[in-house]
Amino acid sequence: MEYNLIINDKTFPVTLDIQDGKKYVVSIGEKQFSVEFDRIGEHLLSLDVNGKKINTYLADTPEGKEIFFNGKSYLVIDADALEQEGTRKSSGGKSSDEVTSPMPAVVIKVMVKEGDMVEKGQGVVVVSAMKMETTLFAPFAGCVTKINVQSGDKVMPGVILVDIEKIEENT
Amino acid sequence: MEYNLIINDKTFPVTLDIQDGKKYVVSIGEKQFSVEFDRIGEHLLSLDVNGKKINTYLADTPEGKEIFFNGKSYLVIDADALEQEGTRKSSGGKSSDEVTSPMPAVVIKVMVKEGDMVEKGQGVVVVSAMKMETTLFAPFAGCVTKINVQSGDKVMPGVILVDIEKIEENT
Amino acid sequence: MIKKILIANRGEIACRVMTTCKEMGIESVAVFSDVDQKALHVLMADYSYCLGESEPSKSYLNIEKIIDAAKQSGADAIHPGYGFLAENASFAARCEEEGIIFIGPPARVISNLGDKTIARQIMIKGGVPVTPGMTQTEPDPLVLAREADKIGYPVLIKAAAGGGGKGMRIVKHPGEMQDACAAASSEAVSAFGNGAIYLEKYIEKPRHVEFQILADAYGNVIHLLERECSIQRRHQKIIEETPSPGLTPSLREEMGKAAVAAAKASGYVNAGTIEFLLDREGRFYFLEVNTRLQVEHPITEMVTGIDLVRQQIEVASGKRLALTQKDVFGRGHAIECRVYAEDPARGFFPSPGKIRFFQQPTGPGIRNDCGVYSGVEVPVDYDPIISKLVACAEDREKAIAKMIKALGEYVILGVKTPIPFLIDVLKSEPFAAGETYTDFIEKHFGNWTPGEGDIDMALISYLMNEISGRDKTQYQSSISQEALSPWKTLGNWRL
Amino acid sequence: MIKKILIANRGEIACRVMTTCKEMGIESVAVFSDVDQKALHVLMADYSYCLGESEPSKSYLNIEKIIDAAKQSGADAIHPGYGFLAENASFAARCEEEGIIFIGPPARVISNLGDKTIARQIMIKGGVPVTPGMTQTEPDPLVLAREADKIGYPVLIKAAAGGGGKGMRIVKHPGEMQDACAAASSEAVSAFGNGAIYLEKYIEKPRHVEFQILADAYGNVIHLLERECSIQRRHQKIIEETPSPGLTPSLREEMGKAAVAAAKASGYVNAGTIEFLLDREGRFYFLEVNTRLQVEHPITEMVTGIDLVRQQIEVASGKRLALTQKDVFGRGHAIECRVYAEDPARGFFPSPGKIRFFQQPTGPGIRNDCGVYSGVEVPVDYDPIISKLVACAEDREKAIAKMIKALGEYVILGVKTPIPFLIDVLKSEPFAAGETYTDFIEKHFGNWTPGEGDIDMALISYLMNEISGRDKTQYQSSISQEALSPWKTLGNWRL
Repeated sequence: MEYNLIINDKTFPVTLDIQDGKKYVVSIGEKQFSVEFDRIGEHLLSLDVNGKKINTYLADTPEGKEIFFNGKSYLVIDADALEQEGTRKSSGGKSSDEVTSPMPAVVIKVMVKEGDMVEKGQGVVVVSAMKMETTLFAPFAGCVTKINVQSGDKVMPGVILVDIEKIEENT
Repeated sequence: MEYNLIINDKTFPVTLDIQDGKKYVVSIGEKQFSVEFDRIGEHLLSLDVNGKKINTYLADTPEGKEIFFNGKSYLVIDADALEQEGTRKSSGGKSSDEVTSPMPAVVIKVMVKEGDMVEKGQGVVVVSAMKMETTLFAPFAGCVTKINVQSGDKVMPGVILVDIEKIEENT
Repeated sequence: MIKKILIANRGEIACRVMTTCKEMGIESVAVFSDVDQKALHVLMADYSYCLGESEPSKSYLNIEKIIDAAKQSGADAIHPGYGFLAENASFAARCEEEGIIFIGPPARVISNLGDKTIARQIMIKGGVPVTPGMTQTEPDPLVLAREADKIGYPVLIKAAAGGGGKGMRIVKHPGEMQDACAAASSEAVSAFGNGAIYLEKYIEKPRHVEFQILADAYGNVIHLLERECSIQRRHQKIIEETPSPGLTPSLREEMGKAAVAAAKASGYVNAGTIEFLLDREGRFYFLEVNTRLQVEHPITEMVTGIDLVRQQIEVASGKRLALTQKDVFGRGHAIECRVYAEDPARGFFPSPGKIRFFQQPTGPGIRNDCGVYSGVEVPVDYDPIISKLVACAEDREKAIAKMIKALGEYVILGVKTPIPFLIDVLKSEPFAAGETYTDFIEKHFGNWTPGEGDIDMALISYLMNEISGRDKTQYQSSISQEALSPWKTLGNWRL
Repeated sequence: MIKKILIANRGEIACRVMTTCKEMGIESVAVFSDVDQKALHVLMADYSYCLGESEPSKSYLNIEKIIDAAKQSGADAIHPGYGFLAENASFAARCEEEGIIFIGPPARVISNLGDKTIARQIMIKGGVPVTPGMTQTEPDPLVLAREADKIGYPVLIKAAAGGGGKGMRIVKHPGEMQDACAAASSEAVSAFGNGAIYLEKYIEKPRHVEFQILADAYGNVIHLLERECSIQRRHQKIIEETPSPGLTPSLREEMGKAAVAAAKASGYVNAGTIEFLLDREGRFYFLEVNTRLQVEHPITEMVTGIDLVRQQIEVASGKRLALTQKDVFGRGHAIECRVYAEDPARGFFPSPGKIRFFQQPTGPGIRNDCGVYSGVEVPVDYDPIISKLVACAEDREKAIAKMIKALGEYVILGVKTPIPFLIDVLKSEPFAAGETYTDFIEKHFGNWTPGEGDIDMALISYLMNEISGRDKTQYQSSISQEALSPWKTLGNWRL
């Protein structure tokens, strides 16, 4: 079986072969892994990968499958399933031209004006929520086409605070 | 709604009334309880009983519903459901004429012979399992009609070791 | 003796207080806002009262509602935890008026120590070293500039009502003075409604070292050793440890005495924390007093073996301290990591949401003061702390190893946490070397990113889960194969 | 230094050993029998080897298979845990031959101390007090009777190869001598394949007090204070505590010295336990040496702050003890309760089966050395231990309160456990008074029944669960309302 799996906006083609009843071979690029596993609970798999054991924990989240082991979480998305769904997910790797607050917040400061050119990662708006202030950054280089809020405004998630028109980069 | 619930071979008639959206009144004999609850997880209920909170944990077991709180487990069976099922469960309060080992074990000693009269609770057979010896007791007073094992036999669960014919008691 | 305590807080600290209540045979009363109906602290309590809307001012900060809940529930005492009303002198005063024991210092002490300039005056009188600087607020930038010349640059402008780094400005050159004063004062107005500022010598690259103190109502004061809390981001501690890698035994003794003197000078009663800045030359300066149980109190409990909440309750009941200074000794080394619902890769921005799976690390020397469980929502409305993970071992190196292992096994799915960041900090050379100064994160981890990690293993896990998903029906049906239990064969009587 | 350890055991003790391995950066290898494929110790290991059939002689007791697994996995060392091969001198010898480090004393020491009469001779030579009695086995009941007359009745007949109370008989009158000798000897034959018996003075109503010792290969020996283990059923300890309520500081010092002398006399290396009987007059007598990590070692770790498994590994690596006797001091009071899958209401009969829900108690001062998880089967094939719950607090009274709370919150559904029994013991007057003698259970809890409990609450729970079951679809659909997360609004780029 072939899969195209996305982690951190990168797509990895992966193939899976069943070797015998319990053994699987996973190929990722040039690398091959011999894998066995036991399902231990709804959220836990016990894996044996090339003879070394590891426990991984999994859960479905709105953004994809969250997988945890050795103190680190990974968000994995099936690119093919994504395509079938026809929806864009946050990690789908496409571009956006909106700056929104991730949660109910109060605008503390707007750091740009209409017509400004911004760099990728440049601070655009400062909002305050959950006892802390945070800066919202430009997701890419571009031109600020519209500012929809001012300092002191209460904003809800999804409200577009600043529109930025993208300038194509060489990536 | 009315229920007949069995705990420790005793049957308790219980009635349940819905007072309003979230409040219930439970009557057990002369006692009345005002109850609210939140389901916290598959196995946990958070109850408020007459204004005092308590958490109870629940799981289905082959013998009935196991309920745990304050360091103690209770086995609760719905007598009506039991009747409908038409099956006899171990806590059904009816009599048996068999002595079986609860797990794979080795018979160490048979303490009675055929024709013996035994008292309720009298030791009948000693078996050894899981690094320990245990005595199987007569479940009621009666006459030993048959002995099916001898010292040194390996026995499996369900194998009838000793048949005892019940003598009716005044209960 | 106190029989029933209302805990005017939520999350891990409310749970922590209830644990000791239960061990002492004291009933606990939880209060909660609408979003917290199924919160862990509500589940743990013997009684609970809903305060209404989630907004803090309408719930956990609402003095009237909390006093009302205490009266309705018949609570003898209120424990405020930390945050919310814990350092609110009016709340403490209100409790006193209503005849409810406030588990904390008297209102007057909270009020005095809450004003930084008054606190400075008290400390100077008590012979506690303070940073060179002013003991009065001053509105005129020219007067402030003259003071700065006397003290010597760099200086630090501070708000009298300050906290959390708000209303603070470092001034390195006289020319920056005027602008800095204006900025600090306006920030203080918006943060605390009080723009009064003053000026202190700025201590460069200090350690933040604090002493736990305990005082009873009869003038007995002891300290319970120090905590080093220099690892901070945005002036909020994220890793604390004790003992401090920066203290010698003689400095510890000297600072401990100063902490006791500070408590005595302020008429302190109950548990409190005297914060100091320690400079590179081993000079220390009074910073402030936290008039409550500190977030990081567990590391002190681990190395001293003393339950601080129990001590608080006993002191509040009017008992004399059963401990003397010579009963207090530290053993081993304890480290605390604060685990928030936040994303370390994106400026530690809060990451509220539903915890889809939760599994705490356990083991010898591990303690996790926790306020959540699998399936609960971390609400957007409050401080997003999930838990405080504490590791205690024979020495610092072993405690670090234990903490790294525990963090690696701490499973929290559904919300982001700083766990990968914390692991990297604990594994770093400068942390191992004990070079823990307040600029630590900025200096060594300012540009931290989580790194790629083990992508292969994540991909493999995903695939195996897919494979196993196909067998899910089979897996689940095997769960319900109860009929095979040996107990089935018991028949209808019990062994 | 050791890099990879095979743990020749299962359950909680295998997990316990792996925890320290991981903290030390040592890889761990699990071995398991067919029924243990999903056991916790297998999940925790870095590598695992299947030994085959579940029968102990074909798996955990099979020396060849275990040596083979160690070689295949490239393990430098084997930790035997307790039970199984832990006190098997041939296994230790075999490891020595194969060049695998056996984490325990040398085979010769295990062998000497495993024979009770040889052990007695060693102790007598070393100046350790032993119960008056014989140092040789003796087949002739008439000779034994003459010895008994010399010592004075009551006397205790013991098997040289004895353990677990097997092959033991108390003789109160000369007339019982002959029958008792025959019974003890035949029991010893069937239990150990060795019917040799001897005779000691019987100590009435003793305490069982043992000392933890640590010895390196260079003759350095220290003790880590005592454990009181008098609460036993069927000669198996179920509650242990330290310090012992029966020891004065001077008696502790005297017994500690005797323990160190015992270790030195036997040429002991690694961790071990010297067991004593303590009579009502404060006289103590050598009982036996346990040449392994003891089940109840966690209480020593809690009060001394020392990781015994780490010490074992370091000693086995050839290191000198880093600790001296003056580094060891106890603080606070620790209690351990053994939690088995067993039914206390029915003679503590094993209760294996599937654990349908499992939730460990947590909190300050609580440790649970555990070998199971929700959904796992407790197999019928082995010792049915689930975990060892340990509570540590400032003093005995507080430790008891902490343990009672923790036991009350320890949720194990699906198998029976002694938790209600343990709670009743801990709440009892004689336990509170420290009247812990080896006849404690028999005397105070011989006829224990679980009692009715709170039937009303159980009925109410059942009903509410039924009600809530009707809404289960609703409950579950609310779980999957993921679409409402604020993060949904993030669009397709990340903050």
